[in-house]
Amino acid sequence: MFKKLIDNSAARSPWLFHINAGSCNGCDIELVALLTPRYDVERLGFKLAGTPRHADIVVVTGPVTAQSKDRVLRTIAQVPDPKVIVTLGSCPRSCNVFRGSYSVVGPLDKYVPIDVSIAGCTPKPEAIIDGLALATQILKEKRGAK
Amino acid sequence: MEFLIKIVYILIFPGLLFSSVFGLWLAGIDRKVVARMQRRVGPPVLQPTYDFFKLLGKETIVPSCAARHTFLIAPYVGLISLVVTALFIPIGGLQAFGGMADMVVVLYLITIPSLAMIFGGSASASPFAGVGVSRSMVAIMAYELPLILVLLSIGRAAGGTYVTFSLERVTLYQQMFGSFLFDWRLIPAALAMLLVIPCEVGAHPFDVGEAETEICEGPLVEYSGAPLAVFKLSHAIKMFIMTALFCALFLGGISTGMLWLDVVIALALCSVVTLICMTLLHAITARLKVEQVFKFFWTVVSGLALVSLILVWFVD
Amino acid sequence: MMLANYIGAIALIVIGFYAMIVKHDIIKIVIGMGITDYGLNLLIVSIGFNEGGTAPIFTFGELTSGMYFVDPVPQALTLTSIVIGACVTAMALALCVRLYKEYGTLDSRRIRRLHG
Amino acid sequence: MTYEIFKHFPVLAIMCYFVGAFIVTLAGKRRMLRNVVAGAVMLISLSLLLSLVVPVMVDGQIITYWMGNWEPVEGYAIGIAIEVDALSLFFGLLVAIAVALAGFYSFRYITQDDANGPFFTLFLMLSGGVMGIVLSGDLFNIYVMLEVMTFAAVGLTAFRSWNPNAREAAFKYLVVGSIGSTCVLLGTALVYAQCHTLNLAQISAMLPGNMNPTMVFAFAMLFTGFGCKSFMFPFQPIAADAHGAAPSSVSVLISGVFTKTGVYGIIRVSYFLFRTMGLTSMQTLLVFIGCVSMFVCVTMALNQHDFKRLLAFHSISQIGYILTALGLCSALGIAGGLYHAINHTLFKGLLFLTAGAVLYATGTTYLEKLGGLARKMPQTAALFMVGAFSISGIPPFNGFASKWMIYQATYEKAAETGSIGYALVTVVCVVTSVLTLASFIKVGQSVFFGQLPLEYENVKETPLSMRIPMWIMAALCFLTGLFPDLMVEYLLGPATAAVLDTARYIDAAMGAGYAEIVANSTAYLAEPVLVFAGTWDPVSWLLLFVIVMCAVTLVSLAGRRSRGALTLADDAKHATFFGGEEAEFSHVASGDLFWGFKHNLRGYLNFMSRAHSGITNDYVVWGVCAMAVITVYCFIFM
Amino acid sequence: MLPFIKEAVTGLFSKPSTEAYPFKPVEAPAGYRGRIVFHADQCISCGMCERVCAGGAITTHSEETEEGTLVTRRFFLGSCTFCGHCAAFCVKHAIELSQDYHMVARTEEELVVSGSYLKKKPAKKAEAACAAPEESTVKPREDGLPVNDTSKCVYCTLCAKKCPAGALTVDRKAKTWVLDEDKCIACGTCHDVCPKKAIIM
Repeated sequence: MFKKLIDNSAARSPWLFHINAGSCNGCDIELVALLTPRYDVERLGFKLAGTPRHADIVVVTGPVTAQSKDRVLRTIAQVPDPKVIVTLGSCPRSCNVFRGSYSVVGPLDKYVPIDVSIAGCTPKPEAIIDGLALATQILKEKRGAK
Repeated sequence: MEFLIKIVYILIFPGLLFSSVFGLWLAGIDRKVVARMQRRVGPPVLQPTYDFFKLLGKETIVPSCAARHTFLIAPYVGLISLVVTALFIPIGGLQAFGGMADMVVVLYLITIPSLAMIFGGSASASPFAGVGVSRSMVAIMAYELPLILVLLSIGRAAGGTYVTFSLERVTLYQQMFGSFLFDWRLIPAALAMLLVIPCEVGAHPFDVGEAETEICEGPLVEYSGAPLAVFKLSHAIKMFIMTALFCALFLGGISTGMLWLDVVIALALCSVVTLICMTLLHAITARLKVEQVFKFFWTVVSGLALVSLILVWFVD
Repeated sequence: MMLANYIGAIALIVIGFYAMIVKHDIIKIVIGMGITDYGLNLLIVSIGFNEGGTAPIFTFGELTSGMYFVDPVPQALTLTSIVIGACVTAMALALCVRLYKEYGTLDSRRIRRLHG
Repeated sequence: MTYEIFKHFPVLAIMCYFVGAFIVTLAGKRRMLRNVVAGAVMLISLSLLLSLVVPVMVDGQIITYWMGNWEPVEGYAIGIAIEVDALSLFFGLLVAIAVALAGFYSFRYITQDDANGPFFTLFLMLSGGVMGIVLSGDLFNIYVMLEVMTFAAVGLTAFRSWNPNAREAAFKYLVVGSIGSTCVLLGTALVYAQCHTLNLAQISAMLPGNMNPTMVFAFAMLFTGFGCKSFMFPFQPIAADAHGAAPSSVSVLISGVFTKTGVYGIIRVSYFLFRTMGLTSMQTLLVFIGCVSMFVCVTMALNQHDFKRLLAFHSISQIGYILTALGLCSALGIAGGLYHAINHTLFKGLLFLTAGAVLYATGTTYLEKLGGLARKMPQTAALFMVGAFSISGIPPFNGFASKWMIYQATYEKAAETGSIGYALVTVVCVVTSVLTLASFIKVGQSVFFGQLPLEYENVKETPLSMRIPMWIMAALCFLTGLFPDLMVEYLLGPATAAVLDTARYIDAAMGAGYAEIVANSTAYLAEPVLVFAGTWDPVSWLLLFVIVMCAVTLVSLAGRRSRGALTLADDAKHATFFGGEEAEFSHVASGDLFWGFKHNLRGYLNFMSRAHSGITNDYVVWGVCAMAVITVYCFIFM
Repeated sequence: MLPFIKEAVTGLFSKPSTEAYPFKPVEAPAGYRGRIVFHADQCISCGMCERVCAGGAITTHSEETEEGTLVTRRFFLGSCTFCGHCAAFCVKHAIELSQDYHMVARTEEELVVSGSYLKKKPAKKAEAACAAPEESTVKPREDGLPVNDTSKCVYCTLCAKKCPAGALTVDRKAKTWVLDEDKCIACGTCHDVCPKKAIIM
């Protein structure tokens, strides 16, 4: 009984933790835009958590810069299982226009497996909602697999 | 039979099960209505419940440099003492264990969960938690002064020619002479109490201790999984307890003769109080700074409560 | 006669307190404590004094009904008090010696590691 | 049953300590022998007093013992009396228990010091002095014992040769303490001048109602003197210095027992000898001093950076509670005050012992240097938490039970007198309680929780012989808080009745009917009936707590399989979250805490900080001013 | 305070301004640059798109087959900035940025838009013509001044523009190339800049 309850709840209350890995802030702003009355992801149970310990979904923006790499990886490691890693925008997926820069050591999938990538520069908030919905699904799958 | 009823009281009706469910429901409508006030759709009313169960299913990480036992035990102690406190507060004339603790005791009992959170956070060895602990404690210092002034005013008003701390007598007095909310001398105290509730619960705009954007939720920064769920549940139950305390202190006079109807009315009033003092405040204010909270409570709110105290003592 | 005693005692006590308040040299503070003690002793002895009374141990002669003693109790008290006062002074001076060794000064304004 | 045999117990209890002190000196460097003698002495004394519980507390006897069998002649007490009523026994028990626990703790604790030979001599002298004060029935005897006690305490304060502050603290203590002694002696002399007797019972039969200016002055002197010994408001800085510098087990005695003699003295002086507590002005004075001590010291404590110094200030703050409660002159107030006295001895003793344990393990009590010790010393941390919860009045520990009684007493007093001032006293009490909590959270965060500095990586839990006394104290903290009813029935009730019923005390010493013949009034100052304004039933609370705990445990066991895992490891995942940075040492300790509070009260706090200047002369000025103010106040209002 | 309360209460009783996105599809506004659509059949392999792509999202992969070269052009949306340069530079309008913004994927492959087309091998005859380089019929002048091979010249006027001495006059319409020998300094710039190598020196 508990298991079913927990499984069902897991899909309804995914909490996000947002990591900026050297982003230009475009994607960050769009992510915050999701909390505005227009998009209001809270109605789907999403919430921005203040610390990785509370999060289910880690949202990474920005190409992974040399400075931020260790921090990003450490923070991702600190998220309790089950967790889903979402890349927001093109940067963390491929470094985008910053590829080849001396200070960029991305993309992120060199270091951790990415579960969902949302393309766009920046993605439209609706696309982010799509991505997060997909992430929630994966979350449920991961919980089921455990 | 007597014993069975007691067990029902403890575990089901005002006790564990009901206070959890009702607390989560209050937290739910709070979130929903805040969203609606900001012209959002808002989460479903059951959202806090979902959050609670989801957190139960998460991994619990104990930081390697934390004081393990304190870290893990603290949330449960907080929860249990809250549930026990819920039993002492009359709900619409229903006194589960009202004769065992008075207002002042309740005042102290409701600091135990805050303390549990403070010590739990402290045990997690995070500097964010350290700052959060400091801020939570300042918030406690801030609201305790007006709260005791409010309780003393009520103790005097309900004592007639004498004083009383007994919640039971406060309720009885109101049933005989009408609710204190309609006593003009106590209106400032009621206002003060309405401002104390969000601070006690740790809701906007007084949630300096758990400011998630500034200090990563303060004492809760290292908590995950079941202990965090328990903290969230405690938070919800605290909303219930504080509003129920308000109803018992200021709206205790409502009596229809039928106990169950009284209880239902009291619970409805709890929800209304929640909406007024937490939801409305949340929707229209931004978080204060910690020294502003302290100053606000020791000047404005205490002033209000003191006015009531003086009125109660000198005006018949 | 007795009035002079009382005035003297009170004056001694006041002088003692004055020394303790005003003097920054810790030796002088100790001296002030001593003076206060002497004032007290004087006071107590004066309390027990009866004009024309004989010494309480003086019982060789005939004890007549009109005869009376000086009250012996205050004298006992004074003795005790003197002993205690001497001990206090000794202890305080011992501490002064140690303080001078540790702080290199006898100025009470500079012996203030413990403050605030 | 006859109580003949019990007559000799009190004097034996006092003598034990002194005899023990000399034998211990003879034992020299033989540690085992020394420990055995000291332990035996402390236990004998404790058991002697415990055996008096039944006759004195339950049966209501008052035991009078005339030294050398010099019984009163024709209504004049000529001998020195040892008189034990419920109040004396109450304080005596307090002393015996605290001494025994602190003594057993010292056996191991003191091995760190280089010169541990004289320690037990002084320790037992101090204990004997305190015991002598509370059991004595003779005013001058009290003075002598007071001096013996002060002496031993000064010696013990200066005892730690490696502590650079010890001599300074001892010196200030001696100088300011001498003001108190002077006052007591002056008062005693004046009382003798008036009554020609030193026997407490006889004085208290003769004095009340016969107040002349000399007696008012004598009263003011005695009051100030005992106030100085209890370190009430203007005398608090020396207490902080002395407690901080003395070895912890001695701090237990100084704060838990030594200060109680001051309280005891104030009770004896104002309730018995002069019976001035019936006067509103005296009540106001005592309550005012209590409130000021309470608030000033707790705010000072919030400012401290040293564990023991912080505890020392709290100690005075709690004395403030006791004085306030006693100043109410109502049965509930007195009972609450006495209750708080016993609780204070227990929880402050416990806290000082944990401070000692921290010092023993780490070598420092400086809050900024410590941190995270709960991982290395879990038991000490738990004990500290018991103590901290007790002192800050968290139910169901004992501090709450007594504070709760004090709140009620103050508020009832307000209703009785119709004065809103007493309501504000209640408010001050509650606020002080919260500030106490805050400062103990500061200690908890700075010492036991937070991050462990590297240099304390090898710290070990304190040895068992030090932990056992602490556990006993913790258990007592819990038990005395759990059974306030029993406490009231067997300890506080008789003691309160004894405080209010002077006539019985006089009769027991001077022969039946003496009080009525000599004294003008034998009526109670207040009805010795406890009237509670509220209810608090800790046992039921605990029961409910246990039931709910069982329920929660059952639920969580039922859901165990579906619950997430609990993981413990030492890797990046389990490192503390630093916003992604590698974990580094950034402990949030004492000075950084409570900024919002300190910022708002910075004017007041800075002023208080500057006022505690550390200059001996300043403290003497405070003391003399207090003496003068109290004297003037007494002359105006009595 | 009061205006805020009013705002909150009116908000409570008015319709929320939230769009019901996942339950009701939302069209991107006109001009939104979303998922890339590649019309492979129109591509002429000029490679312009690849050269202007800032994010390096476009890659070309050619494979020799029987019929010719199989050219596959991959657009990796995960690296795309959606700037629209590729579409703007494509002369054949083979690239188009649609209004589709659903670019969410679990794997990298889902984010790739690709199209391939076959670049047929030219006929044999043409090949032969190419193979034998044309012999220039125009001989260079003895005095080192430039001479124009009219068979190659396209009259682009580049040589005239670049000539430092202004010795050249080229008329595009009339297809004339005139050299003022007096002005010419025989610097060879015209030879260097001629895209068709029509100027011989």
